[in-house]
Amino acid sequence: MAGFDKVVTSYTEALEGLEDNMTIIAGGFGLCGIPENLIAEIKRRGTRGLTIASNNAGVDGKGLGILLEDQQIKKMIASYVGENALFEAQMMSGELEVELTPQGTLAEKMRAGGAGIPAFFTATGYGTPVGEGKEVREFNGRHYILEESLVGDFSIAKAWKADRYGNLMFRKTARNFNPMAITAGKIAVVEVEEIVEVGQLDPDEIHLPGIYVNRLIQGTFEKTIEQRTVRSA
Amino acid sequence: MAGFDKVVTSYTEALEGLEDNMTIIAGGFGLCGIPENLIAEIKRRGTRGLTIASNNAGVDGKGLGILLEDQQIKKMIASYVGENALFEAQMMSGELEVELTPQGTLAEKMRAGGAGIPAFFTATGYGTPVGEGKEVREFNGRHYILEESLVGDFSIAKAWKADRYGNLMFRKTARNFNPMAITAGKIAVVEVEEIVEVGQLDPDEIHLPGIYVNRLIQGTFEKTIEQRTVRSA
Amino acid sequence: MALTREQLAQRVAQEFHDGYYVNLGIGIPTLAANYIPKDMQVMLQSENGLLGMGQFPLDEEVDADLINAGKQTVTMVPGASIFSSAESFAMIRGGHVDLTVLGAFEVDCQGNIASYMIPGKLIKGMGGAMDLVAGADNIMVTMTHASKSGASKLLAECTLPLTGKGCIKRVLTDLALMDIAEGKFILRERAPGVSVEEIAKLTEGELIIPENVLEMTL
Amino acid sequence: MALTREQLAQRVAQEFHDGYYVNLGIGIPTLAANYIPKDMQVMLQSENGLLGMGQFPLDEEVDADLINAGKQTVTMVPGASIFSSAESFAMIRGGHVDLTVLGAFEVDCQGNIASYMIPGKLIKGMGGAMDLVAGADNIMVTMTHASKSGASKLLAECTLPLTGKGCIKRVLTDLALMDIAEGKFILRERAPGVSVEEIAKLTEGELIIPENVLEMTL
Repeated sequence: MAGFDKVVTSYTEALEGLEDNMTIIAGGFGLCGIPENLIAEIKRRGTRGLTIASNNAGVDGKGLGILLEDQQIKKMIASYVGENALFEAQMMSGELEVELTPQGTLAEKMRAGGAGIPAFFTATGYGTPVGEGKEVREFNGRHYILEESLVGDFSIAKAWKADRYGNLMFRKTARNFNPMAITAGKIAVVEVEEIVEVGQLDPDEIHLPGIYVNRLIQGTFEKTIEQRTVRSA
Repeated sequence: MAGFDKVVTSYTEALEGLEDNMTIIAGGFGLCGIPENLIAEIKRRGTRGLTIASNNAGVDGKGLGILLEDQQIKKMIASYVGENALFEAQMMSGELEVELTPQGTLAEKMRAGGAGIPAFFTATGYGTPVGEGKEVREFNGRHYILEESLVGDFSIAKAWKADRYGNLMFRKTARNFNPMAITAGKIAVVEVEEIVEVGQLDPDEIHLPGIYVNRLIQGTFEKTIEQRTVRSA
Repeated sequence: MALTREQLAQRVAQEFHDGYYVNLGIGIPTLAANYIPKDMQVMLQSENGLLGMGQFPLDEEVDADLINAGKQTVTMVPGASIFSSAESFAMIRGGHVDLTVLGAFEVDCQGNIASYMIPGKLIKGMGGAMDLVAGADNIMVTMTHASKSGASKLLAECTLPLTGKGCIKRVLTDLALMDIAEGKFILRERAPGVSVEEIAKLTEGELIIPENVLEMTL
Repeated sequence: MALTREQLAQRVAQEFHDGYYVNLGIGIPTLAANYIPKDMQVMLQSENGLLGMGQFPLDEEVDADLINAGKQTVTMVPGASIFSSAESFAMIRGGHVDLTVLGAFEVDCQGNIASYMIPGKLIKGMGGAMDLVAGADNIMVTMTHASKSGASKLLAECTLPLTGKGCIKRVLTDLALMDIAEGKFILRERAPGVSVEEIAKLTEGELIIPENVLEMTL
């Protein structure tokens, strides 16, 4: 690896330096656009005591759900944790700490973390359990609460296509939390379906510039569908 | 105009409802990617007492500079006002109120305005004249100041290509402030080089969704270059 | 007669206007998309990052990378756009979506809504609901008027943890359509065959009954 | 001998490392791009929304839509990307740019910098400079050591309005390279043929002179 070439060739190398009790920011929405192989590698490494910020915690046996099986996660920061019996059980028993965070606030906390903004005001959550203990301030007659940004020791994400410099394109709704998650990690690790040579992506069509990406790996993906819903012709 | 068709056919119609003493958020950086024809229409209308947020104020006789000639602008919110003698003169004489705002803070204030975030903390400007009178707070041992968001009665901007629904693509560094400016205007007016039929733009390649755009017009552009700098072969 | 799910969806669809960008929550709100009048264009926003959601895919069109906020496979209409979650909620929080329709457990006459949690029983999380109710000016809540045991869900004060405070102005139940203003429910329409008295009996919060309460037309 | 503009640019270029994303201010910093070693890759960020700025265009390549932060026409290198101003400053403010080099009127030994305004005389605005100095960990300021009349620009305390407070750790002048730490300038290198005494004489802020002060190699 020299210059701006971010490509690594093994998942072991991709997550080198990940240690117990670190914080990880993860992309994906449900099982859509999740970094499947990076999650599997975390399971393989057996890293424990993790704090993970991700919109969901996967489902039983899929996505981040597999890290619950060996209790590798200490704390989840998520907006929605349904569809996951093991998660609910660990949360109810107190084994797993959960910070429920509204979806838009979570996305903005990641963006702010990557953008050097330590805190912002939002109306979301004012007057609800989410606002408890947070500063309230009025602007133009409306109430807002102060939310702090999120940064991680690592971020793990999935994109569709990349060049070797880590310039990224996402595909359809697999984009979701991935761009912001990447910006919020001190070491941002991204897995993609295809790596192309530098110069092959149109600079106007890059969704996230490679400056945010530290390590890039090409993988193959299962892409499990949670709710396969079809119409008949 | 029905449904989501945002196209208007005259510049008069494009700025219908613009009145004296309104606030306008404008896209463009220097003379690059500026809404030339919308600015000309403001001059033609003779609207006065305007507050305009834009990174620059154009140059003498070009861009927003032409609105200074008849003193249509009451206040500029800008990061850089060099290259404009008339501007400096009106500022020095006190005819024109100027709120110098750091470029990144200005961009973020527009984005925040469009995104329903009334205020955010940034380290930019702490301990400088920009920070005077603003709340200071420490996060993780660093000092930050509180900046409020910007919204406008109108926003005026320029994009490259649009479909009739107002989905936008920008070209090269003419993107600059345009996407955020559009989101921050209650009535967002965008002029483009080309309007294509709905369905012709790839949903993954749209830079700004049409939901932010109220009126769309196709124009022709002078595209003045401020510093034509070339190398020899 | 209390409205069926399909009838609720039909009444929701009467809130649509040509050119509206609409976010429809899971369940009955989503069904309303089936009742968009033929001469009207409505564009559906899905908060996971899609504007211009289309119908469910044919079997051969299914794409794991194209889902809605309920994690169902969907399609895109011409003129659709894709964006990140941060952009999606910038759109929602910034008030750019014209209408939001979502379900709830309870609504009270202060405009508070509880929809995401039943302590000790159900903790699934709020997803995007808190952002949606805080961001939209124009929100319609759809729910049943009362529990199966007859306990009102239109309360003087919500008992469950709130999703949003003072943000709901319109509620559609299986019995009635009500506006909320100045700490009171105001009865606007009653379901066909449902009496004003029955609605009043099942509404715990203060209810204003104007002289003319229309019967819904579906 | 005081360094020439070209020599200053050469010394700036010694701060580059392979794989660095760098933002170069207008003037001498921009010249440093001409001295990137052949075996090293450096990518230039232009805060108006371009990462991967190339050389000036040939006459026939000139594109009004492709300029740098100094409003000059430029080109893009392979692997370049384009983004909005908000994204550009997210990148800068978030500390993702590895090195920022910019000019100044004054720097003091508290790490303060004044670069954008001379009250009553020059009010051009700060552009992106305040964001750049607040966002970067690694900043080098380039400037002349003293005014033409011999007044030091390396002060105990800046006299002009500040661009940033306590954010500058390294200053390159036409006479010397200095670090700033704990309220003091620390002399690291002297320009070829310039004596430590001369530098000390023209430095108003407290100056630490280590035993070994290297002569710059250019």
